[in-house]
Amino acid sequence: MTALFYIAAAVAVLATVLVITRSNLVHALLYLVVSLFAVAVVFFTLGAPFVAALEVIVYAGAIMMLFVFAVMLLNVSADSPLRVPTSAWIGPLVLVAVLLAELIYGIGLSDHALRAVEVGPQQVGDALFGPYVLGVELASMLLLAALIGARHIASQPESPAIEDPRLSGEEPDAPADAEGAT
Amino acid sequence: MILLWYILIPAVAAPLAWLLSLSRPQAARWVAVAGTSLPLALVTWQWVAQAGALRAAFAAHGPGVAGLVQGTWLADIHAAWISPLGISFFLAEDGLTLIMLVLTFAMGLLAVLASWRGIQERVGFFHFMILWTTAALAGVFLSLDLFLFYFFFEMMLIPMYFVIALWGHEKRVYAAIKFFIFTQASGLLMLIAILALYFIHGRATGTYTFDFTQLLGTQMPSATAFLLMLGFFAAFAVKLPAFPLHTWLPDAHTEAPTAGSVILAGVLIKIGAYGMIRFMVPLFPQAVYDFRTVGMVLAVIGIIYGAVMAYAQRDLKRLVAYTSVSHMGFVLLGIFAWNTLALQGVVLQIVCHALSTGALFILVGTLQDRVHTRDMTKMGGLWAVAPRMGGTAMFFALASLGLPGLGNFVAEFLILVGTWQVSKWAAVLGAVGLVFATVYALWMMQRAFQGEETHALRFNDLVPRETGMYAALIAALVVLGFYPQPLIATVRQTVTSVQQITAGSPLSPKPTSAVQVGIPADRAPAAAAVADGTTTDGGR
Amino acid sequence: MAAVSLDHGLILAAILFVIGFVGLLTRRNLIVVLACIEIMLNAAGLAFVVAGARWGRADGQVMFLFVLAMAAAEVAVGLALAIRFRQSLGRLDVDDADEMKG
Amino acid sequence: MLQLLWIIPALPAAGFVVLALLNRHLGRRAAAVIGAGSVGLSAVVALLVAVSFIASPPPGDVYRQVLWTWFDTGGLAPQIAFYLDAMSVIFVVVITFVGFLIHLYSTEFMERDEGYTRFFMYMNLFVASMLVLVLADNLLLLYLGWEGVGLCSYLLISFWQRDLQNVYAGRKAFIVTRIGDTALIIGLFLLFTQLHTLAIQPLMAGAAKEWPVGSGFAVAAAALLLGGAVGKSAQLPLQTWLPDAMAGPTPVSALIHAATMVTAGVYLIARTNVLFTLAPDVRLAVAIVGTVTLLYACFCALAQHDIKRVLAYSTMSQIGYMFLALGVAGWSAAIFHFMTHAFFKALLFLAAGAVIESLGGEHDIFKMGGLRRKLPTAFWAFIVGAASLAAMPLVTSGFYSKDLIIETSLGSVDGNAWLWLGALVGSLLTSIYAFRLVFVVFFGDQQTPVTRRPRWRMLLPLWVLSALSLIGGFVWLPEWMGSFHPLENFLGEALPPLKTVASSFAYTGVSALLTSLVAVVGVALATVWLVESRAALGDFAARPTPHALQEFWLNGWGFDWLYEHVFVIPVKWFARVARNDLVEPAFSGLAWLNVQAWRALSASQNGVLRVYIAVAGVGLVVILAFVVLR
Repeated sequence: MTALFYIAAAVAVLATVLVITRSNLVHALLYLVVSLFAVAVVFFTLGAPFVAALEVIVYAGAIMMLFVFAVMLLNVSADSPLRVPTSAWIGPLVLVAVLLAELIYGIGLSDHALRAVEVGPQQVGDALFGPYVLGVELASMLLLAALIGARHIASQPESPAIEDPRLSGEEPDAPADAEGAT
Repeated sequence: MILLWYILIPAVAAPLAWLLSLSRPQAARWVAVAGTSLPLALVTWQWVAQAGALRAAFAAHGPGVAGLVQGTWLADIHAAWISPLGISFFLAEDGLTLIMLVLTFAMGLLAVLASWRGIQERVGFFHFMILWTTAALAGVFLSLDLFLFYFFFEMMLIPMYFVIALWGHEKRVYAAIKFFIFTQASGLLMLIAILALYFIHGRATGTYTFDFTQLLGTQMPSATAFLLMLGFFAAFAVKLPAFPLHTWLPDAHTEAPTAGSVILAGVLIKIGAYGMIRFMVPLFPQAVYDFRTVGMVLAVIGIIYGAVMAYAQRDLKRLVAYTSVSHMGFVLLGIFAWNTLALQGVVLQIVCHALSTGALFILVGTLQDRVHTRDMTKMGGLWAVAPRMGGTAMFFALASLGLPGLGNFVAEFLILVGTWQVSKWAAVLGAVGLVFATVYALWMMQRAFQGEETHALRFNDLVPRETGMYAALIAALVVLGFYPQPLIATVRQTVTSVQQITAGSPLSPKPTSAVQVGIPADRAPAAAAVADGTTTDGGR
Repeated sequence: MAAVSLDHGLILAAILFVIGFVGLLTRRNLIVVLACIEIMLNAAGLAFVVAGARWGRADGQVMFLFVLAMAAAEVAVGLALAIRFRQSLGRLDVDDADEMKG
Repeated sequence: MLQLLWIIPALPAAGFVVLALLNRHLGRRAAAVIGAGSVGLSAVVALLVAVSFIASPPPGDVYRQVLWTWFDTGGLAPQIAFYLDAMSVIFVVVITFVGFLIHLYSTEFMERDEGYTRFFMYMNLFVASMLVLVLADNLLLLYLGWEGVGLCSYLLISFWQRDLQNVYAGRKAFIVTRIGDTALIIGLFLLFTQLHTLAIQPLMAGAAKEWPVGSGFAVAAAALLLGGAVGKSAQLPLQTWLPDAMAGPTPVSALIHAATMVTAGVYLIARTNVLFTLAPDVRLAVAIVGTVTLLYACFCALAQHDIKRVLAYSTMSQIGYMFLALGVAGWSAAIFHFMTHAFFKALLFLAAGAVIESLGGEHDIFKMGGLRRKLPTAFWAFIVGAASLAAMPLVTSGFYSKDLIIETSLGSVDGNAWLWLGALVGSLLTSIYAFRLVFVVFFGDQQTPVTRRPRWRMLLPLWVLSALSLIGGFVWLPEWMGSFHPLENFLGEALPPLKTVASSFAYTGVSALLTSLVAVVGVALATVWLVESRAALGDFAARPTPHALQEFWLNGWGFDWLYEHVFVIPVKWFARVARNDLVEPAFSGLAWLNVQAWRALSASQNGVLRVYIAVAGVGLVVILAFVVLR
């Protein structure tokens, strides 16, 4: 079981690294999905099967689908890859390395408990509708607000910029770039 | 109950003046006159009626702290306001407050009369501001609850800002903002000091209160006491323009309209002196003693620097403003000398300075209305054009240089004698300041009124209204010059009781020599006993 | 089942968070930025779950649920904004949105 | 009759108030009547009081009248009270009598001047202040009179205020005397703090009781009082204002800068003589100041062109004599010289005024000349005045008072030969410049025509003062002329008697002969130089060194230049430099800093989202570091 945890952890880390390094957007998203599945497995190994399932269904299933739809809708792949010169990576990497070191040092201070206790969906259900019932209501309101908000923002009248060049019959590459460049 | 009227009458008159002016603009002036002269009459009546009580209070109780603490006030109101925080609506009046109230309402009335022709646009709103300032000033002088004091201290700032910003002269907005920031910033320092005092006292004695009489003598380490004293000193030193913090005064006075300058010079800058005498020194006697040398240095610099700067100015109103810096230098000197002579001199100087500088500002203001300039280089030889105005200007210039026979001289003499007993060099430099005072006063007369008529200015001489005002001020100054005893008797009780409070600290040496504190010899020992018994020394 | 040391779980969460943060700092494409935010949120959720597992209580997982809900709402609005972004600015480059400077 | 004492100062004060209030509505005649009348009445009352004081002296030869308590606080309780003793009787009578004569004179002298009422208003205020000064029972009230006369001297010097030169002269006079007054007021602080009172008599008693001779406090107090006296009486080093004070109308110069105000310093020292006896070296300083000033003034007087400036320097030197007398403890001698000096110096000034008026305002003596026959009264008045000034033996009052001082300067216990010699040389030079003035103005050929002839109101005072200048001295005859000296006995009631060294050379016949001879020699020299061989004198003066010397003496030995550069220019420079407030940059600098900070911070908002997130990251790192590593 611990071996499974480490494998899944490695996969998750690798996948996440690939997400942020791929220039092709769709590949990045798909690597993200892989990473989410790996995390789901980690949840499982940590004795939280309900959450693992949720991770797969909601996170990988729903949210990633949103991303993919957005990608398709926005016709993003045609854009010129927005590369950042490698020199720009050094600053953030240093910052992040320091941050990671601090986190790990912080974690090192904790009491190193060994046993992970299995927490099944039964307990989670009791907790959800026990003390946290208010939280659930709030979450639902949040989702509703997001739903209406997203629908309202996204449904603004068509503006010419989004016209798909290919439909208007011109040469696909030239205008996109020209368009992209403005 | 009468104390409430002092604040309410101008406060009520203010909106009334504004409303009435919507229909008939000139009505606002009469409401303003009523709003200031009514309380003036009230306080004068109280002064006359209570004069006996004042003498009795002094004779019977002696100047013991009891005088201040146990309410042998002339009148006082003690009502709960925000009791959970220990804030009470505590107004009280003794000799010093009475004089300040008379001054406030007199100057208010003078300001309204002086701007009879001067202010033409938005008359109602203007008088609303003037009356609001008067009400706030009355509040400041009456309140003995530190929170209430701070409340009125800030409340008086806003109308003054508008008076300067809306009806001022060329650089009025700059001057108004500068005045506001200076006073507000230093006021906040005082607020911090008040709150710190409030908590220290609360933690020490368990009762959290802003009541000044209870905050008196709170024990605290001397370093903290020094800091708190500095907080208070900052606010009052800006208000009373002490040397380094005075730069707002010339701008504010020059750009303010005549009425604004009169109230500013007449009463607003006196809050600094009043605050020091009433709150700062009694609360932190030991800290003030440590700070005394620095304070006196600032005062002396203020005197001489103010005088030389006055001499350097080309703008007539700015010259008069700098004279205020010089005169207030004397006041600061007297406060730090902290003995009976000096304090009596300070109170007398406050009154006489208000009268003489108020008159000078009215004169300069009305001259500007006639000649449309304040620049002395464009004046010259105006005596020939307006001899009566020249004569009046000469009189008040002589008053401001401390000519004996007028109130200012008696005040400055008392201050310098009092200071001499504390530090000789300060008194000597103060006396030298008198020479510089002569320089700027005569310089002003020469540049503006004497000499050849270079600019062929034609304007009418004083109108009866103005002559009446000046005559009243001249009479007051001459009476104060030859017989200031009524004023001295009124304030004697406060001066001695305030010194009683600080009797413990080295600031005012033990009243062994009755002469020192002015108590008749026979009661000196009793007073000393009172001093030892009740007052715990603040911040030894 | 429970031999996994929880510290490692937390370390994993930290690593994922950090990677997400790097992505946020370096990528200029809005979609990738949103994705990186998702990664960081997921890492935070992981930490919650690990904590829940440590004490054997469900609170961890409940918190994860809330994180999830919040993430979903955030993505929905984020992507809607992305669409508007694309419409008004033509490109999905984050650096274009700098009218609020100065 | 003594109860009328307070009326003496009250009358001129009332005159001032009436003239001030009714300024616009009074005609010339009414103003003259009120102005001169009030002083005249005051003179009459003064005479009555004096007669009653002499005839039936009050107990202890002192009469004290308290009007009211000025104020009472902290142990200081000065009273508005008048103190009349022998000395103040003399002063009051002289001031009011000479004052009245000068007021009468100025009713005609100022006739064509448009500020007529204003002139008499200031003159009345002056007489009132001077009377308060000499009658004050309390040093603070004395200071009130002291500053009052200083003020009136300023107002009257700059009376013709259209001409800025006069206004400048007035300002200079007031400021220089004010410097002296500062020393005086510091003296008051010291005296009150040490002796807890300012009333003069208790103060003197207290000082005598508590301070041993030569004690630090006595020396300091005496020195400060001397500072005040030097300022007001235009002695070195505060003498520069007197010559410029001649810018005022001539009656003003006669009253203020000859007869009364400049002798205020003498009165102060005489009144507080106890302090000076307690501080012998300060008294010696008084003598030295007196002697040096009298010599300085004599030399300056020799070189002046303006008729009034000659008389101004002459006044300065005569007051030097009075200071010399005070310095050698000859208190009564100084008062005697004050009296005679008041008569003949007022006479000289009024005569000069008549000359100037009749020549249409001409001041330069070298443009006058040959007025002997044209202005006989003025001529004879001048002769009497000059003779009295030069102390012509036996005939003039100046002889009796000045020679008494010369004699005392050697004969007194505290006198010394140097002082005596200085006084003698001074006497010689005095007679030279006195008669130089007479010969230049009245002899030789006439250059400016006489346009106006003085009428009776100007001539009467000249006659009266001439008479007084001649007979005024007979109240105190020297020893060798018989022992008739009622004035000395009268003054003896108020002032300590003079202690003399019987065997001193001063009291031998030879020295008396010498002093009177010196005066005559002076006149002879003057006649030789200025009448016979005037041309020879002219070319002698043209040679470089004497010309330079004359120039040097003309502008008062360069004191004006010195004070200008040491005091006036630095203050003016500082005023120009600090015109808009040295402290201002501190606060406007604060505002500037504020603006720079704003500019820097706004630059950090560069619009790049990733920068903002990076900054947030750095913040996170810092906080974590703080939390984790603590």
